Amino acid sequence: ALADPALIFDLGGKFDKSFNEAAFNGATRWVEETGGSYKELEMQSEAQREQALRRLAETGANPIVMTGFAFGDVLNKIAPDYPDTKFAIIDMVVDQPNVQSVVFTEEQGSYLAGVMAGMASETGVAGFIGGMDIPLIHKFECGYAQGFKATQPEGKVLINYTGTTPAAWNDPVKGGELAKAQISQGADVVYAAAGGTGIGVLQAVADAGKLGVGVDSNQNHLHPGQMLTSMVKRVDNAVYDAFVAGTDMVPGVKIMDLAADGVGVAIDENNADLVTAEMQAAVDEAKAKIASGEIAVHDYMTDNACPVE
Amino acid sequence: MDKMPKWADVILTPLISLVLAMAISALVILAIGESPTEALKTMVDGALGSSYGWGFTLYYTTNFIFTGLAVAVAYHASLFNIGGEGQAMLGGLGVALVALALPWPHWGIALPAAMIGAALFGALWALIPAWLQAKRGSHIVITTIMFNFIAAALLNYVLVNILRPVGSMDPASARFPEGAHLPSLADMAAGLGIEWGKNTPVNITFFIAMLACVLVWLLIWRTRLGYEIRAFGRSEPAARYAGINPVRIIVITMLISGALAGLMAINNVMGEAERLVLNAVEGAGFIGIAVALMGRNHPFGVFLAALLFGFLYQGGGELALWTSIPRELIVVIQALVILFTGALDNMVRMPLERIFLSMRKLGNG
Amino acid sequence: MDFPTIIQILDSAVRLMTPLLLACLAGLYSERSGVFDIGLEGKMLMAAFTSASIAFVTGSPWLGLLAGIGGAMLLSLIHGLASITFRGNQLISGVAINFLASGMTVLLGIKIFGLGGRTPALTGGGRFGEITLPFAETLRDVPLLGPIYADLISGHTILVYVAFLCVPLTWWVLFRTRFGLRLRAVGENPASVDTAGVSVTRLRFVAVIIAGVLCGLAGAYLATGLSAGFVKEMTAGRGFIALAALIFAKWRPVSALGATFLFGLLEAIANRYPNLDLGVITIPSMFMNALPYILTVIILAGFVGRAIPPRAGGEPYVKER
Amino acid sequence: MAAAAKQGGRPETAAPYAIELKRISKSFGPVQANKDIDLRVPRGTIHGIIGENGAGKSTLMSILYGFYKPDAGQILIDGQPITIADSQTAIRAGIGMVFQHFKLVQNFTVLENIILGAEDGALLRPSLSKARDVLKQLAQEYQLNVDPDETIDELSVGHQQRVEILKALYRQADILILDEPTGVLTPAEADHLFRILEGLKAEGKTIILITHKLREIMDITDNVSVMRRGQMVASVKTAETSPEELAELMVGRKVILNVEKAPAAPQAPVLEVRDLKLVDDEGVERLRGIGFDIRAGEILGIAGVSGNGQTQLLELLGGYPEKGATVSGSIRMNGQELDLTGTRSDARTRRERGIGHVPEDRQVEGLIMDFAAWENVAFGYHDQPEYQGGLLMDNARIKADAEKYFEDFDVRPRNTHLAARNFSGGNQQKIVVAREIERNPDLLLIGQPTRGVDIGAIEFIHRRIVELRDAGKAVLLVSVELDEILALSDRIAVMFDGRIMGERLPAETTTGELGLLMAGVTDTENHPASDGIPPEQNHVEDLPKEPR
Ligand SMILES: Nc1ncnc2c1ncn2[C@@H]1O[C@H](COP(=O)(O)OP(=O)(O)OP(=O)(O)O)[C@@H](O)[C@H]1O
Ligand SMILES: Nc1ncnc2c1ncn2[C@@H]1O[C@H](COP(=O)(O)OP(=O)(O)OP(=O)(O)O)[C@@H](O)[C@H]1O
Ligand SMILES: [Mg+2]
Ligand SMILES: [Mg+2]
Repeated sequence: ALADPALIFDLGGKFDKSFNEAAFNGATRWVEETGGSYKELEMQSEAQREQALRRLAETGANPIVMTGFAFGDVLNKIAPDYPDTKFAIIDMVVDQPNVQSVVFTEEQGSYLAGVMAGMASETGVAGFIGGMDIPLIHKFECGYAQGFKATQPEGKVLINYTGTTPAAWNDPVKGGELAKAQISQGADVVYAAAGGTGIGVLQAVADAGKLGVGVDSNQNHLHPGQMLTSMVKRVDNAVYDAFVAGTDMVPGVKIMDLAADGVGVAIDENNADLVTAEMQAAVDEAKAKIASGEIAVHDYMTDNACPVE
Repeated sequence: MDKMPKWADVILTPLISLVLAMAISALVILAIGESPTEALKTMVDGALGSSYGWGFTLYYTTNFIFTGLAVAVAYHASLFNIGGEGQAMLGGLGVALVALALPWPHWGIALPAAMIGAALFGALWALIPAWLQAKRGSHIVITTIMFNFIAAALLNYVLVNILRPVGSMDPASARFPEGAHLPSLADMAAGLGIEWGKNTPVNITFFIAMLACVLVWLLIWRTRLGYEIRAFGRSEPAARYAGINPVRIIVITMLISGALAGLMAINNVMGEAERLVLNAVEGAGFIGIAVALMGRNHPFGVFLAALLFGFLYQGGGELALWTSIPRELIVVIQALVILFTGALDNMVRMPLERIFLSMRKLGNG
Repeated sequence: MDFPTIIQILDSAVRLMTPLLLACLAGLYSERSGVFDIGLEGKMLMAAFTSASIAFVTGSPWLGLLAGIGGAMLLSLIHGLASITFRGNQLISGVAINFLASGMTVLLGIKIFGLGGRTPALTGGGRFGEITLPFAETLRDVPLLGPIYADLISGHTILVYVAFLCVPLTWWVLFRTRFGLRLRAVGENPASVDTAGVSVTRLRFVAVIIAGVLCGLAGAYLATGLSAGFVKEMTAGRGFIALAALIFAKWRPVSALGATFLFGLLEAIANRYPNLDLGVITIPSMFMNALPYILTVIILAGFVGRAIPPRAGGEPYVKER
Repeated sequence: MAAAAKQGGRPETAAPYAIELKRISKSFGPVQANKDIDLRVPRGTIHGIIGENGAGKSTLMSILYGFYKPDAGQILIDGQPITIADSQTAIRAGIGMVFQHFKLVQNFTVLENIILGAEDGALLRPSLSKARDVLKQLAQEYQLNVDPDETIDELSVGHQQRVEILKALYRQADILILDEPTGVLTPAEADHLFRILEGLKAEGKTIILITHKLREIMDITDNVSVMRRGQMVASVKTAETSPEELAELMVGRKVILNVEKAPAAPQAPVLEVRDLKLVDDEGVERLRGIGFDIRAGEILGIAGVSGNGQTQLLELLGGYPEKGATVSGSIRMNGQELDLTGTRSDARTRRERGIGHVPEDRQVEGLIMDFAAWENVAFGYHDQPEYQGGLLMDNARIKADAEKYFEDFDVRPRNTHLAARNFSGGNQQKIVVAREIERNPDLLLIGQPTRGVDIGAIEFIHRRIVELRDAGKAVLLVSVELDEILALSDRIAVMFDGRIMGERLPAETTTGELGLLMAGVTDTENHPASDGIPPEQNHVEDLPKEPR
């Protein structure tokens, strides 16, 4: 019999309205299309990561997909113990023969969002609100800033991080307050990469009649007409692909970039009116240039620094 | 001249309370449309049913023993140390710095060094609130709350900007060198040729924790310092009459308390993760408050309470992992256990006392 | 820092302090009566959940508010039962209530809405709107006072004004009414109240219930005023900050206003200046985030003396051992 | 039992009793505090209740006042059966009670304390202003003067008691219960109180007075009831009994009421105090230049109305002046200067220098109420070498000492493992005194040694103090009980407003003279108010003259 695949969500939980949820959507799509069944787990503590991986591997789940860099260390440790099991990890590179490392070029997607923000912004001020001040989020921030500056060289990007405790990902109140603070400083497009906090951000932005940019999943539906776009990170595709490939999943690093439609900006009925033709054109142009390498979006991770701002 | 025998007070009462808590929990589980018996079975099997389960239960227990003892020690000086969380975080930092400082040849050398690091950092993080309380009368509850937030910020900064290996996405320190890896109980058992708790995080720190219980017990009830701590905690004027220096007691007590909280890092950082991660403490500091209060601030009580919470943690984890029951259920169960055994205990004790009294009266004639 | 900026920061401070103020006053009633309450966080959280849920279901923030009060009060009654009726340990009871709330809210949320503990976003009428006070627009152009009135004082949700009214009200109740006198007395020396022929139990229960009501307001404000729905753990430690503010304010209503305002202000400033550039170094965001807490400690140590809690605080009233 | 049958104090009038208790029983868990108690108090009389510590007096009265609920028995007020469920009922029945440990709110004003629970209307203002007027009248009527706007913690115990009485009167009590009212009063205050009680009696009010002082019983009560071990063993007409008989009824054995002691044989000075000054953190001068000597083998009694610096003096000598106080002057112990500040000025060091200290307040300072008695036996001496066994404390040794102390001082119940709070005050006091005396200190500081303690214990404690003196030790006795001062002291110094107004020899002085000094009236004759130099210094040769 063909082994069931498995999906492990990180501490955020599968309904984080963000990338765990995206992963969940991917799995769901696979279920709908193939009618197959899969096993899913939510972490509740650091110590459980290894436990969960081993238990799944031992119960024969294959492949095993996990969301989040936090699994990297453990996976690196236990993968060799289960050579016949395939693993896929998202947002982290783990160099093991039976592991597929899926990394996204968030900077590229964010760059596009930045370009759109640049064109939508009348004040020339854009806002970015991250959850915790960690490298991954800087990747988003830096790409966004580059895209924005590319269209509005004189423009300004305001940057806030919500907090330093896990609560930072679940504090819509503070998120809203940060958004209001940025708006009061002139920001008219605000990009939230902050999990549950983002909900508060986008809400405040919509209330103020400004534009919001969602993250990870397509969040345009949250406030139709008030969401400029969402920087979608197709974790769902990654999961879906892994599930489809099943045991034949190819190990190694899998880069989900613009070209691979791994990242991008969501344009749907909820924001169609906001996306002008030239905006669309600009986005397409940027896409092309990035693909051709004419535009090299800087990746924060390469030097822990951002050229702009 | 007690109203009922000691055993009834320290064993019977908590047991009945526990049963009540479990009964209510069962109702909650029913309410969310799951089967209590199944849930209980999963929990017991998952936490106590196998050496594997025990391996996790005891691992969590170890964490809670340290944070519980930390709160308990301070409590005897009537200092309410809510800062266990932050002190444990700093302890983790201490461990990481020590472990990464040298290519340790053998854990036997790394362990004591790391323990010093953990205790030192934890103690230092408690020192400032202690000092402010003693000298300026700044309420220790506020300052320790604040220091939890500050610790989180500090750790966030250090991990992202200093300890994180270049190019790593994960805000965590590098792996500790081989020589700084603590033997897990599984290894130790294997050494004795026993197959026990393979791949479980519980490690030698568990014994250190139990030793800590004994030492704290000795400290509080058998040493001069403990005597002074308890006396000061009960009445400051009396303490001054007896020539006990309040400032000294407050500071020393908090240093000990902080050190204990810090030592938790030996278990989770050095013993389990073998590197320092952002989310290392995971609220164990706050659980410590419940553990200490439920354990009536007595090391043995703390041990039992920690074991109970270890069980709930692991059992609950299993519940969430392998059933459709949401992980939050376990938080509810924890709450009910704390409530019934810790706060509503008189609801059970009072009737019991009446029963025992009347029984005694009958006995007397 | 120009004038409009100051106004904006103060405006933000007002919003941020409101939940703290309500929770702080809640704690004030409870602790003045001799019942310590570290369960503020939990009560707020529960209120946030119940209010958001009902507001979503009924579409009315007012019904939501009632539900919020109900939710918080339920936990208050548990606290009262444990620490007054059964003379249990008030701290343990508080801890338990915090756990109970953080678990129950998500559990119920999942059961009812299946959104992993969140409630569906409240739209339009489901939330408390911002009230524009009379003449706000016309007066806006008056120099200095205009903006203060129009931007700072006007334009908050009703609960903000309620919260601020609660301060003089609390002061009046505490120091000008029979109830207040007895409340303060029972927190200082319950035996004096008992021997004066007044029921200690009743007084303390009333106090604890009032605390529930105020926590209810705080929670409702978080979920249906500031944001549009409930997110798990959305109180994010505000209950503990309120507790700190309460001690900071030495259990006095007007000082409570000051203390919570200080917290709000510090956070607002930190929000406004996420990474201060001091030329030499730019302070990283982490430390700006921690700034309010650091400053609190400094202020506490530097300017606020010893805070003496109500004498009978934390002690159950036991006549017969 | 038969005791209840012996109904002495029954007057001929058939009028119903103001109070009649029938077979009242009450136990606290295993402790039977009251057992089948009968009591009858005719209207318009003063009824005394005496009994050893823990006999059940306070409990019985607390039941009458609705503070405790009786397990069994019946209460009649003016012949009407009544169930007193709570103090509210008692108050409505016209009962007022002044508890031994006052039930006042420390940080409230007098006025607030008075109206608490008796407010008329939901708003304070009217109640307060009304109370203010009523208070004025009462004050004139009974000379119960207190500043209505002072907060309680500003008041002396004497005044605090007035507030308690005023509380009762404000509630128009016509039955007034006082539990050990004079325990904290000076003779003058006590006499004042008694005049008030006489006045109330004259108005037809009924008064129940609990006391340990037989003199008071004989002086003002009409009838007296004696309790022992939770039972009422006798009720007699005061006129028909004698202190000796009462004492015997109380304790169950003969009691020697007056201390007999050989004349003192003073030797070299042990303690030499010069020009001692203390200013507390509010800047109030508490000690204004105290000077005196105590020689080996003598007891120096310090008389004075409480609140005139005695407490500060004891604390300072004991090594723990209140926080923030500034002190100056000099204290020499056995010829050695003692530090007044710094780490070597603490209580621990004082004990090392051979100073034992029985503090005025046993429950707040002398004992840790939650500690077992045996632990309290080491309190203050817990760091003594003999109690250390290596790193740990030698608890066995401490317990052994505890057993010994309990034996020597006849502490009851004879159970060293009970928490201190479960002993009656008298026995609590015995534990403290035992701890300090058995250490055989060169100097014993002892404040209010017998406050609230029953005569059995008083006799005992007094004897031990004298024995210590006869063993050639020095004793500094601070007491508001003039009788006690006169009975024990070899020399008497009177303190007023932080000064020593003068010194007297017991034989050569009178209560009247002392009373004047205590009131601050300096007499013209050869004893000038002390300026820090002890009067007798000029006729003590071996005194090293200090450079001035
Ligand atoms: N609240 C209480 N709880 C438990 N036991 C009590 C309580 N109050 C009194 N007792 C016990 O009841 C007995 C009688 O106490 P009570 O206070 O009536 O004695 P008393 O005659 O007032 O003594 P004293 O002369 O010291 O005031 C004592 O053994 C005491 O230990
Ligand atoms: N809550 C209590 N629990 C246990 N024992 C108590 C309690 N309250 C009083 N007692 C005991 O009751 C006895 C008398 O009570 P009370 O408060 O009258 O003591 P006391 O009057 O101070 O003794 P004394 O009159 O000798 O000073 C004492 O032994 C006291 O310790
Ligand atoms: Mg008494
Ligand atoms: Mg007494």
